Amino acid sequence: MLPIEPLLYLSAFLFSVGLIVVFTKRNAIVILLGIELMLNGANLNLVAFNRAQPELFDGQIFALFVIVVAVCETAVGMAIVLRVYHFYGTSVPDQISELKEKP
Amino acid sequence: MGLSEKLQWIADSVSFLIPEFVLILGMLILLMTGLRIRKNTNVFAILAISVFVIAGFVTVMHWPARPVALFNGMLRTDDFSSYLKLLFLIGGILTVCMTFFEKEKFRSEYFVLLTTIVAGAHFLVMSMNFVTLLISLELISISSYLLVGFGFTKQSSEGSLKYFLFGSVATAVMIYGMSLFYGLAGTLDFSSNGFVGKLIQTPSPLFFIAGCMVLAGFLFKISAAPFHIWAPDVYQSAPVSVVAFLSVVPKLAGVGALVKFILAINLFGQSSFDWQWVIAAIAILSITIGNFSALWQNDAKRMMAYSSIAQSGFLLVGVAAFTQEGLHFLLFYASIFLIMNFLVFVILQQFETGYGITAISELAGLGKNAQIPAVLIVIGLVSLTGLPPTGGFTAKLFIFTSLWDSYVQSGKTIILVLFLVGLVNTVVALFFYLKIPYYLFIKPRISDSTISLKIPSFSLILQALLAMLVLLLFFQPDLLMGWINRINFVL
Amino acid sequence: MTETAAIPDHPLTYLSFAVLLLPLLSFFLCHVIGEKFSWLISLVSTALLCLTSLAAFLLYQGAYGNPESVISWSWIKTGNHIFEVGFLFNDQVVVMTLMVTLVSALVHLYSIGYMADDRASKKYFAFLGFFTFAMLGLILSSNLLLTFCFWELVGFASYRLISYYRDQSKAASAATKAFLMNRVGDMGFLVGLMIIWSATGSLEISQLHQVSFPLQTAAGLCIFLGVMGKSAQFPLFTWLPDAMKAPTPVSALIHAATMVAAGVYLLVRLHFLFTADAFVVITWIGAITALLGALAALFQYDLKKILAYSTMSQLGLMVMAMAVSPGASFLHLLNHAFFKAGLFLGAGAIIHAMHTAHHTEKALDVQDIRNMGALRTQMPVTFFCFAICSAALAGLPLTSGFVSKDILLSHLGASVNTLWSQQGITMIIAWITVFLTPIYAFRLFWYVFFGQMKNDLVMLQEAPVIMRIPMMILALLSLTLAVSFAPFSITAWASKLLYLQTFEESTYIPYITTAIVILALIVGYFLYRNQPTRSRSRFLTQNFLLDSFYAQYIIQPFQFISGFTLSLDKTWIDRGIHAVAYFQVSLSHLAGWFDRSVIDGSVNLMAGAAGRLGTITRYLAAGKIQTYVLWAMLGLIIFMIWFLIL
Amino acid sequence: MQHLISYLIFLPLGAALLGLFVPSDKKNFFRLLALSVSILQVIVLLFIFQSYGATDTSFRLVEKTSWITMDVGTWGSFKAEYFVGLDGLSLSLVLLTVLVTLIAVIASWTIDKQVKGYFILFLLLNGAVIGSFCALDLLLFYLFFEFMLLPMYFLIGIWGGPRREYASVKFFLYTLLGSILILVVVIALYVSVKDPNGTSTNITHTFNMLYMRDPSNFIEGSLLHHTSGWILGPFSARLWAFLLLFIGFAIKLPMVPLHTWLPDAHVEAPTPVSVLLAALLLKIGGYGLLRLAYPVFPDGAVYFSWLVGLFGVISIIYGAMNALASKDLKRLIAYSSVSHMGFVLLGIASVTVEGISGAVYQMFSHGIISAMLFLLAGVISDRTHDRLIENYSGLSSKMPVYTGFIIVAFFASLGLPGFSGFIAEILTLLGAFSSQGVNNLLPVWMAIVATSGLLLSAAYYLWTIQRMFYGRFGYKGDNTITLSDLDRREYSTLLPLALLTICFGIFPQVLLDFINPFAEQIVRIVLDPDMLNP
Repeated sequence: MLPIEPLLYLSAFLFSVGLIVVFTKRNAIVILLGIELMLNGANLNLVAFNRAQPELFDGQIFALFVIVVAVCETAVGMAIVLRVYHFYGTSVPDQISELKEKP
Repeated sequence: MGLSEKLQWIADSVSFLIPEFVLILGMLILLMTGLRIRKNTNVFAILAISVFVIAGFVTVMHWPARPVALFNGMLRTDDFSSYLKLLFLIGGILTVCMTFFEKEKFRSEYFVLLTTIVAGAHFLVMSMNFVTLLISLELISISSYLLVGFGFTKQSSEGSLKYFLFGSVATAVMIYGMSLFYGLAGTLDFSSNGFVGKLIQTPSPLFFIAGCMVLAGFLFKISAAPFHIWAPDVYQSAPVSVVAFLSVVPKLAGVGALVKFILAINLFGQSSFDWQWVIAAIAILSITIGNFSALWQNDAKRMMAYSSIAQSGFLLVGVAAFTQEGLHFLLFYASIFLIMNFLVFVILQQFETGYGITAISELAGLGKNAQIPAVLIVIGLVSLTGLPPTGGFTAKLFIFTSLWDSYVQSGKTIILVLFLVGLVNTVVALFFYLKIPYYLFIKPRISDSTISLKIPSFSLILQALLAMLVLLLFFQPDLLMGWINRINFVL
Repeated sequence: MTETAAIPDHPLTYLSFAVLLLPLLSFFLCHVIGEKFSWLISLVSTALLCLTSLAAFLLYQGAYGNPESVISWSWIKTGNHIFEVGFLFNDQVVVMTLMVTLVSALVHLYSIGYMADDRASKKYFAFLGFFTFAMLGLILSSNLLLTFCFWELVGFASYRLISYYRDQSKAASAATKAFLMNRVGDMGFLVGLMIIWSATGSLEISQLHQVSFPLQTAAGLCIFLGVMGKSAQFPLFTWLPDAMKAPTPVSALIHAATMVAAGVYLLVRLHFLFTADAFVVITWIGAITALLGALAALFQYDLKKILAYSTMSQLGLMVMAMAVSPGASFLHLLNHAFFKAGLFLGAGAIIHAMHTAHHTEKALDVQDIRNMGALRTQMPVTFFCFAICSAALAGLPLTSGFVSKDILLSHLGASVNTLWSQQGITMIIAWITVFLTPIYAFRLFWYVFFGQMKNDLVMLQEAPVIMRIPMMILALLSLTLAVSFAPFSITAWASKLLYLQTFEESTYIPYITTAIVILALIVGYFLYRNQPTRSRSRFLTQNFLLDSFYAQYIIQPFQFISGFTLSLDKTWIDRGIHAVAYFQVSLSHLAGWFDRSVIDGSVNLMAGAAGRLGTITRYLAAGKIQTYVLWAMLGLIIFMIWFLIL
Repeated sequence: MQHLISYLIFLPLGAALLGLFVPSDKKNFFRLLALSVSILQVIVLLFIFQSYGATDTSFRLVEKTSWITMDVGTWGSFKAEYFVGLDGLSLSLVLLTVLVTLIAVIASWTIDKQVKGYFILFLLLNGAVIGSFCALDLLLFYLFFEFMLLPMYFLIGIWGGPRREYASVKFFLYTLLGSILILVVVIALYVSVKDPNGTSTNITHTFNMLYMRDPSNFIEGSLLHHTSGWILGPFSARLWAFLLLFIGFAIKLPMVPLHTWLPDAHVEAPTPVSVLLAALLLKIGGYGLLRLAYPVFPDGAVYFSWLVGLFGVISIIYGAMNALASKDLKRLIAYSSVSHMGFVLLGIASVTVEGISGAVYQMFSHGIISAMLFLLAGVISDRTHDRLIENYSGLSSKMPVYTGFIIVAFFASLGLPGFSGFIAEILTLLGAFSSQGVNNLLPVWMAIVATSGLLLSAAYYLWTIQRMFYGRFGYKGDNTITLSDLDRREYSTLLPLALLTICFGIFPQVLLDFINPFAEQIVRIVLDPDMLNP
């Protein structure tokens, strides 16, 4: 069976890619996807680490929970994006910046 | 163990969760009635209040709660968490009271979300396992994303979006950190001896990174630096009652959980990393950034946002002491913080709803029109600054005392720096806290449109009550401390 | 001594209280008496002062000749130190008291006439009384601290009296100048007291006999600084001529007879305190003052200023002789008090008359002796009194001035062994002064009373009787009879009372002085017989330019420095102290700047790494949520790296 | 009878509370309320004097009731008390407070803007000042100390002159900065001081100032214990503590170069408020030094005495210099206050009985005299809202009585014998001068230089009189204003002060009998050898 390291690197890669996406992509939906990527990186970690004690399933169960949580988040996120779209007519966060420090 | 025993255990555990069940039940009832009654009445508010009151009553009944591990060490009830629960419930009640004075009545979902957040806070301070930690945290977060949008205005929608994005990133980071911990310790039960023992045996820099990543989630919740930036925008956009609620309840819940987590990963002082240093540094950062950024704010709520950033810094001071007393004083500070923060927000709400004033400079000369609120808000602000004769002074005195004590014991320079920074920042804080009474009393009215409105007497009573408490807790802090001191904190 | 030690039934106590408090009473009465009875004020205060001098005479009777005695009470107790107040009696004290009360009473009497047409004479009499009180306290006090108190109070009274004509700004500035210059001296006095106190732990005059302590010379000189201020010694004398802005009777009382003499009196009292070194300085200062005063008097045309300078020079003589014979100086002090007061009262009479004559034209300076002349026909009484007094000033035989001056000179002479010693040179200066004195006395006298009648002095009439009486009494007192029955002998009874029998009677001195005086008079006659009116150099007429010196090198720098400190306060210290505030403001801006630019900057960095700088920077600006997230994460990462590297 | 001090403190506070519930249009009610409170305080004070008894160093009329007592686990327990009492120092300052407040009430009769708020704040201030003079518990003292700030801030800020906002904020920030420094020491102190009556197992951390005086009450190993080797920069912990306290109180005093809040505050504040500010609030600084800094940290006191004395001298000269140059009458008086409070520092720094008695006496007499001076300045600026000296001349012809009082006040302030200021300054100077011989703390030159302060003060006062009051009458301003002489109210405020300063100048022992024991005690404590080299 394949060693654990590649999995870890993969998860780290996923996480950072998600982060970069969050930073750079224009559209809120894409940003959500980036967040999903980060979460999946974490999930991959959990599952991989679980191989250390195969008799318990903590990691995998936690991964399941994370997925569920992610789903809830995305749902709520979609709702909010919709509302914003309703007001601003766009889902590009950069054009949504009425609230800022008054210089 | 067998399935039956597990079931038995679960059955036993349930009996310790009555307050939470009350909350969840209340939430459901609110949802139902919300479906039945479509128009916005005070019924929901009264319902919510009764739910909170019952939950609080039950919590008090269980006092003092001996530490018991529930659900196979997923949760644990103890005095510490029960005390915080009481604070959450009080916060909830005050928030609901504030909704009475909002311009238009809120729909039932508002109260549902409030109840949810309170329930989440309950679970958060009880949770001893990353899973429960995550779930309860998300329960709070997701609900509050929605709550922020409850102004149904353009701005509030933007605020909620920002809050959401920021929060979910923070959560993602936190989860990644948890996964690393799982890898390092081989268990998710961060309070168990296995967790600690394993980490002691295998020190690695990854441990520190993981710790910081998990911290990120907490810092986001308590809006401490460097995860504070969302606070001003969100506070500015959300309705005052929501702001008041968010600036207290999730914050205190986060601090409560943070304490457990930090003490866990401090590994009884055997950690190869100096977590005390980390917390102290964060506290210094938060206090300084909060106060200095608040200096040049003009929007009242935005200013209060920065002030709440600074306040979480002061809460962290209590954590940074890393002593039993520190935690006691932390609880005291938390209680005072709840009271004074709500005092200020209730009055700000009066100004916003009554006069439509959100900018501080527009308060000019209001001291004559609305005398009583003006005087009371001065008390609240003085207390936030931390001057006698207010509870805020006593609280600051206490936590700085514990800090000094831990400095004398540990002799770490960073603690001394934190001590001095904290005290000097009191002066800085005065600059912006004093701005409000300065405009209220000293600045003459600009536009002589003397709108003298009828402030609802209930609100006045509420304000007076809170102010009285603030003063009382200066003159008789032992009323509260006597109670807090009986809490002994075990990890 | 404390209350118990005070002799309650001692008659001297009551007498000295009477002497001290009667003038004070007049001070209060003058304030309480209403406008309606303002005519009463002068009479009441004069009566009270006459009573005072009566009491002083009884005191003299009682205490004179007895050994020194002290009556004192404790005033301030601090720790184990006690500052006492009380009376000290010895012959000098009682004689001085008698003199002061007598002159004061006469001046009061005179003032009734002089101030007759002054509506607001209330304050005048009040402060005359107050001054007399303070002066008597200064004389009688048994403790140096108390002496210092009265010392300052005397100055205060003189301040009030000099600035009596309040609408004249000149008078006000003169008063200020007088008080400040005296204050300079007083500071010295105070430091002297500090030295003595911290060395001996006591300020009781009676306990300071035959003590010797470190810094004694310094202490002596400090106290002498006070003397220089009070009795107008070089270089602190310039206030005295200006002080002539006061009403003339005041000049007679304060700036001729009593207050300026207080310094000399103090030297006499504390004679035992001064070391030989201190006396060297004192003698020189006295000599310089005497000479300068005489010179300045020669070239003045203002009637009162001439008298002021002559006072200064006479005081210089006394101070100069202090080293060798305090008694002689004291005797001269007494005589000087009488004849100088007489001169001033005479001058007052003349000025008064001139005033009444010149109601029409204000332009004329009624004090300028060039505007007078041949007054002997209009004012015979004044003329005679003035003549006697100025004879005494000049030191002609048959006058008291002659006697005391000769005693003084013969003491100086007795102390000289070689001419080229310090004593010798001061001796010579003394002789020069003695030679100059008759010249200016004659000059003054000649200008005022002789020569041809000036333009419109015809309707000038003699002073009223109430003003004449004091003049005559003082003139009488400046005759030899007052102090001696042997015209040409200087062993006068007045000298006995001062224990001066102890020096060998040099027979030649009186004749030399007489010769000198006569010579001087002749010189004076040939100099001034046709009353030349050209004015001399500024150096000689204006205080030897000391005033401008002070103005230029002391006052202006002070004003400059103070202005500088004020600006310092406004600009620098405020800034320095506000550094906190400024720091905070700037920091707050920094925080704002941080939120705006650093975040963007870091974003730019990231973007640069991503190679899409232009496009990203466009839409990653403040208020953008992604920026926030980026900043937070960066913060976290920076934090981690920092700590891990640490 | 045994609660006299509490009456004194809580009369005004209670009255303020009562005033809250009275409609604000009853202006005379508030005036009379404040007046009656002050009169009652005078009566209470008479009782206090009657029951004060013999003069020694013990505290009188002590009231001690437990305030906060709580057990904070292993760390020990925390104890603060309501603990008040009077000794010579407190008594003389309380006497001053009561008298000056009474005068100030009469002086503020003409305040017509927001009367309710004014008098309520006024009463609060009154109570706070008396409280801080009587408190023997550090927390209580700090409470009252801080409690003075806000009322003062509003009194200046609302009823002040044109630049009142700047002035009030400046005042507040300065004093708050000072009180933060003090707070640091307060925390450090009560953490490291234990109640000797407490058990050894459970240490009682006390705020009792009298326990803090006793070195044996410092907990072993605590930072402020003599043997703690804690060094930061040049100084040990105890020296730092003294330094912080000194700076904190010196801001209040005020000491050059921390004084710049004073002139602005005075110039802008309304007359009665600047009376209170000058007469009472400045005294808190000296009081704090004598009550807290010196007895608790004698080693610091000895170590820094030279510095303290130096700053005293600098304040004297510098303040006088600025007064000499200032054109605004009130500003001149304010700077003269700086100069005169310098004498307090000098006297305290020379740890001699004379010096300290002189310092306390100076606080008292400066209280009376400066009150008089500011009232007088107020008179002229009430007539014509113009305080520039150069605009006036020859006032004495129009306002003779006023001029009389001016002369009394100025000469009292420049230290003419017969007025209380003279006694204070002479004692201070004697103490400072003899210090070198007695305890070798201050060099001689300090006293000599300080003496020249008297000369300078004479200079600026006399020049002011000469410029404003003598010469021909003239007023460069609108001539419609008629400069009337003092009215009955102003007269009634000024006369008592004049009489007081005279009678305390002639019979100083009346007060010194109370002050001396205190001074001797302080000297004994500070120069106690085993405190010097622990």
